[in-house]
Amino acid sequence: MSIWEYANPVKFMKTSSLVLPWVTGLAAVCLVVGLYWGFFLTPEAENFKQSVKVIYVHVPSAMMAINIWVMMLVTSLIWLIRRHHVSALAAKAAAPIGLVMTFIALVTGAIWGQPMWGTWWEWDPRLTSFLILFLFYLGYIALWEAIDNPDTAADLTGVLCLVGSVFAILSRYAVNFWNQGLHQGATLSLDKEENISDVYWFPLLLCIAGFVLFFVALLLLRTRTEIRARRLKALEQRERMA
Amino acid sequence: MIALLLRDLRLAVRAGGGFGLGLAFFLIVVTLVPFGVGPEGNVLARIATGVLWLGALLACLLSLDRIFALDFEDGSLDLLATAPVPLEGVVTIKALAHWITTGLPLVLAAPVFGVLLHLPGPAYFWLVVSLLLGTPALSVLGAFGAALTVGLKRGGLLLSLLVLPLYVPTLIFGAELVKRGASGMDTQMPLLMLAGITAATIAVVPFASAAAIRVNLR
Amino acid sequence: MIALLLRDLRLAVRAGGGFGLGLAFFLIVVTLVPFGVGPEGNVLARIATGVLWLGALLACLLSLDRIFALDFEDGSLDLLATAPVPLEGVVTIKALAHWITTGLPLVLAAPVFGVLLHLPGPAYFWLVVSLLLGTPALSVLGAFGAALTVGLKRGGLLLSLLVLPLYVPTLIFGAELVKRGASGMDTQMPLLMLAGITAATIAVVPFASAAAIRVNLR
Amino acid sequence: MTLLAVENLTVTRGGLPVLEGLGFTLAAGHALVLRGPNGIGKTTLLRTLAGLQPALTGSISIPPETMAYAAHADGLKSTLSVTENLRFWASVYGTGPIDHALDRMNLRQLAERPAMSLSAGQKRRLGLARLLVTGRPVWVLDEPTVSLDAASVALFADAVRDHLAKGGAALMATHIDLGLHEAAVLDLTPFKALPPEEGGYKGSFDEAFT
Amino acid sequence: MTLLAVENLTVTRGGLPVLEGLGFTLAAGHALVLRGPNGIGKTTLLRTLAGLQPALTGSISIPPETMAYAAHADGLKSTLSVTENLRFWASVYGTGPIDHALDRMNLRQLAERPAMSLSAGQKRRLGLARLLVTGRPVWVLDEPTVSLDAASVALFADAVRDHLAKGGAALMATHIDLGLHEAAVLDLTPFKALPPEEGGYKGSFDEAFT
Ligand code: HEM
Ligand SMILES: Nc1ncnc2c1ncn2[C@@H]1O[C@H](COP(=O)(O)OP(=O)(O)OP(=O)(O)O)[C@@H](O)[C@H]1O
Ligand SMILES: Nc1ncnc2c1ncn2[C@@H]1O[C@H](COP(=O)(O)OP(=O)(O)OP(=O)(O)O)[C@@H](O)[C@H]1O
Ligand SMILES: [Mg+2]
Ligand SMILES: [Mg+2]
Repeated sequence: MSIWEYANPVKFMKTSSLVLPWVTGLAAVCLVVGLYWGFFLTPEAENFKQSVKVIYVHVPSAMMAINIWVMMLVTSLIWLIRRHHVSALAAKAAAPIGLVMTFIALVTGAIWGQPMWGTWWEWDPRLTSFLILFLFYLGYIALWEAIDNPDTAADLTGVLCLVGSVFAILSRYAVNFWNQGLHQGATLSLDKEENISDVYWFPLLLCIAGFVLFFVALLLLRTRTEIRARRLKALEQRERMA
Repeated sequence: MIALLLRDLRLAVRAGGGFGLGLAFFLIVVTLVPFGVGPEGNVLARIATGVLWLGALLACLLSLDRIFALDFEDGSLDLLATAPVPLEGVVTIKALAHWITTGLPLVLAAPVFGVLLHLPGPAYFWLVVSLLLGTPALSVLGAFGAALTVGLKRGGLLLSLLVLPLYVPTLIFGAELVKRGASGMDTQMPLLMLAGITAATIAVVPFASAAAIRVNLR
Repeated sequence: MIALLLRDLRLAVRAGGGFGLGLAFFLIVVTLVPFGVGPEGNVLARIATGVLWLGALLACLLSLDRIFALDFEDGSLDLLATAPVPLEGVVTIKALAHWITTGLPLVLAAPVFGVLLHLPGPAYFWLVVSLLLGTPALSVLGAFGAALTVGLKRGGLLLSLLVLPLYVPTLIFGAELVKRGASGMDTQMPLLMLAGITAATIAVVPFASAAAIRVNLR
Repeated sequence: MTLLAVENLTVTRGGLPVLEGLGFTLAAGHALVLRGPNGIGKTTLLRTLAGLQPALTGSISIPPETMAYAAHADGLKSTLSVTENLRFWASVYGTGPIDHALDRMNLRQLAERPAMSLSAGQKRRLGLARLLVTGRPVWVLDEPTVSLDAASVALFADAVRDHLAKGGAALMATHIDLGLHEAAVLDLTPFKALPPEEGGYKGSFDEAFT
Repeated sequence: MTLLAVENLTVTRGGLPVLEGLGFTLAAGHALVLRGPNGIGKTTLLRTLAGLQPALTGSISIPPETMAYAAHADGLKSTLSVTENLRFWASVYGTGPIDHALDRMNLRQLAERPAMSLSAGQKRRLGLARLLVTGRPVWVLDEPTVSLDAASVALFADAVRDHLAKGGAALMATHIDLGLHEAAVLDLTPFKALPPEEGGYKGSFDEAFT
């Protein structure tokens, strides 16, 4: 049995209906526990004050924003090479979630930036590259919306995702070069000294896990919806032929 | 007439986005400016009003050529011209549809973009007011340019060329209004001028546009 | 291939202007900026590079949708796709024609517009170099966006939305090159990056564009 | 009752007369088919009658708001469905329901399809249905049956016959045989504009410049 | 010599099969006219043959670089003159002079006119002249005679006859009688795709999704 079997819509529907409740439940548990822990059971950091709590939404959503694009890149490639429809539909289903994640990261960042840097917005490389990522998501979704034929749309958005990814990476690099920035570096890496203390670290991990699971649940749900929409379309077409 | 408005709005929505795309373009212009001029907050704040007005103007401009071009290409414009509706009305309605899909969303979203450019606090209110007053004129003037160039292949650039000078007064008074408003100076003069320009434009220009279309069809 | 290039250039010229219109649009953007941000010389000088690059970019953008749209509408694109020329070649040639009619004139005229914006002295040379290196990438990427949206009605705005983020690296390195050059800093790194991006874009993106056109035609 | 009267008409295209000295009348219940080789000026004539371009000389008399014009292009919106397209024109012309037109042109089954997914002939049928919803008595049609198969041509001929029976009139340019035997035929070849040397129209403009 | 062989072909439009189980061959010196009511799938079939869209099943065999395709739209540039339009296609196809095509389609007198100032039928003649300059042996034509008057249709029929005599082949979809008596006729009605329940093509895609 190969993994490609799940590219068959019927098989996918069956499996996903089994998996979905578990993932959803787990995501809910992680999120509720993680957020409650983070928001109410952690002390205030001295130089961050209350505002440190934003981290429990900000970091997971920021990570998801990037990872969802990577996932879309992979599924687009699978579609372009092996032409599994579920793969293309999964990419389509993921994009709006990614857009919302990017948006959440931007908004929580802005909310955080106000007390920390004294400004809602700064043209910092991190922030800027997220804005560009936001634009890529927008363009990608707009292209899906603008094309009627699902296969055509899948092909074109796939190509866009490929080219876009290369340029997103390029932009990230270019932006770094262009401005030094205020945003902290990756403090989650385990070997760094400036790692945040464990008090914040564990609830954060839980939140991140919660966001990942939440994304998987949403993705399964939305892909199932897309497949149903597709099925409806196929049935309508048959109706017309008859 | 209502039917035409509804049709145009529906077409805009079906064409993928309608409201969203103008906004997205605006967002992009605003994003690109710091890449060009550098990320320093004080420089950006200094030019924010101008950039936002220019962005609105360009977002408007980019969507202009479609006001009549599609209807011309598929022959609807011929048919509308022979239908029992005054061509002046058609022109006005089409400009209105353009404003609803492009201008209005910009007005609503401008404050958000203001944040990106470090727009100073008191300027937000005046930015919205000036855009609300000014953008209808942009759509109506744009419809005039589109009417002049309908049927010309590659009208896009020519259209911009014709329309941009017409936009200058609106731009000047719009930017001036925000500047004065933000610095607490007297705003009456640019406010009146802006409102006057828009009102006069809406009242008069559609006749010129209709005439231009008639000429272009024959 | 040469025939296609000549045809496209001839069409651009016949369509009224060709070379002139991109320039004129550039001129107008450059003229509108002082109206938007105010006429102070030092502010203008500060943002001149950015404005010139942005102007070039927008002038480019405005003319993009015509790269394939006209050929699609009148059926030539179908016929070209069945003709004995590789579609990748067609795409490249069309991008080249776009660059010759839009990018090249901008490169040549940019120093003149620099004067209008009080561009500081040493920046002129670097402005021309950066535009010369960067604008071909803009045309090729634009052709990619045009290929993605060919056949979609009202592709204009969607096209801008897709293409503008792709322009970001070029814009950043282009503006940076001028900035460094003008202030006597080391220019090697942005120069190499700009040249590298353009070369890689020209080498790779046409394949993606040709694939997109094939998909759009079927 | 005369619905359309044309007298001594000269029509131009690109500043050049193409047809001159044209005169005819069209009464209620009658149809007139314009014939003539490619490029003789049928399209130009019909556009002039529809008021889209000015005539050089002569007069066109037609009661106001009685004409429905259909050009080479159908004016369909490809993203709107068949019904939406027709409804739009019905409300522009202030006429009511469109069911009749849908049935008449055999478009029932396609009613919810976007116009873009129709074949060439199906689009043309939709274009003709538009004509029916205008509710106008005088039809001015430019090659209405292009791309239509034989069955659809017959459908169209029936629609015209019906229209005439109800007191309408139709003027159409076509190259093929519509099977409309009751229609009069006007061959445009004799009206081809002559160069001024051979006695054609001499406008003040031409005189001044030559 | 067989120039075009089609076997068990299923063509789709909008993701839906429209014609299935189609097979025919076309030999040098022969012409085949496709017939069928509007919307049966002629355009779809011809586009598939021209390689513009993929076939769902079946095979199309044709020697490389032998086909010239002409669609509903002519692909003319309205600002270029008749000669310039033809010259462009001649150099794309790497063929020589265009005079022959101009004469053949009776375009000599219009040679210097911009395509935009031609009438519908004149444009169509120019589109057909383009076909002549390709120099390709297999013609695949979608309603080539739309808008043409009787004389021009005859002109076209002659051109096809000539082409066949020189060892070419032609496949065309049309609704009217071209007066090409030597051409075989293929009615597409029997090949209309059936819904899967009635034994039509069952793609893996459809199966998976319904
Ligand atoms: C809209 C603005 C912002 C965006 C788009 C943004 C983006 C990001 C991203 C992408 C990460 C994840 C980095 C990683 O895991 O590698 C992150 C983490 C983080 N951000 Fe932000 N950020 C924004 C604003 C802010 C502000 C204003 C602050 C506070 C001063 C802040 C503080 C942090 C911290 C402490 C982390 C966690 C450390 C880390 O994992 O790197 N961010 N942000
Ligand atoms: N801009 C122009 N300049 C000069 N002559 C023109 C111009 N436009 C059209 N003509 C000529 O005017 C004549 C009339 O064209 P028209 O389209 O009315 O012909 P038609 O009878 O409708 O032909 P068809 O049957 O081919 O549709 C044609 O000979 C055409 O070449
Ligand atoms: N996007 C689409 N979705 C569904 N069906 C479509 C789509 N596009 C076309 N069709 C249908 O496919 C069929 C084949 O169309 P095609 O254009 O090939 O017909 P045709 O034989 O060329 O007709 P005509 O003689 O009118 O030109 C038509 O019934 C059409 O309605
Ligand atoms: Mg005609
Ligand atoms: Mg067809």
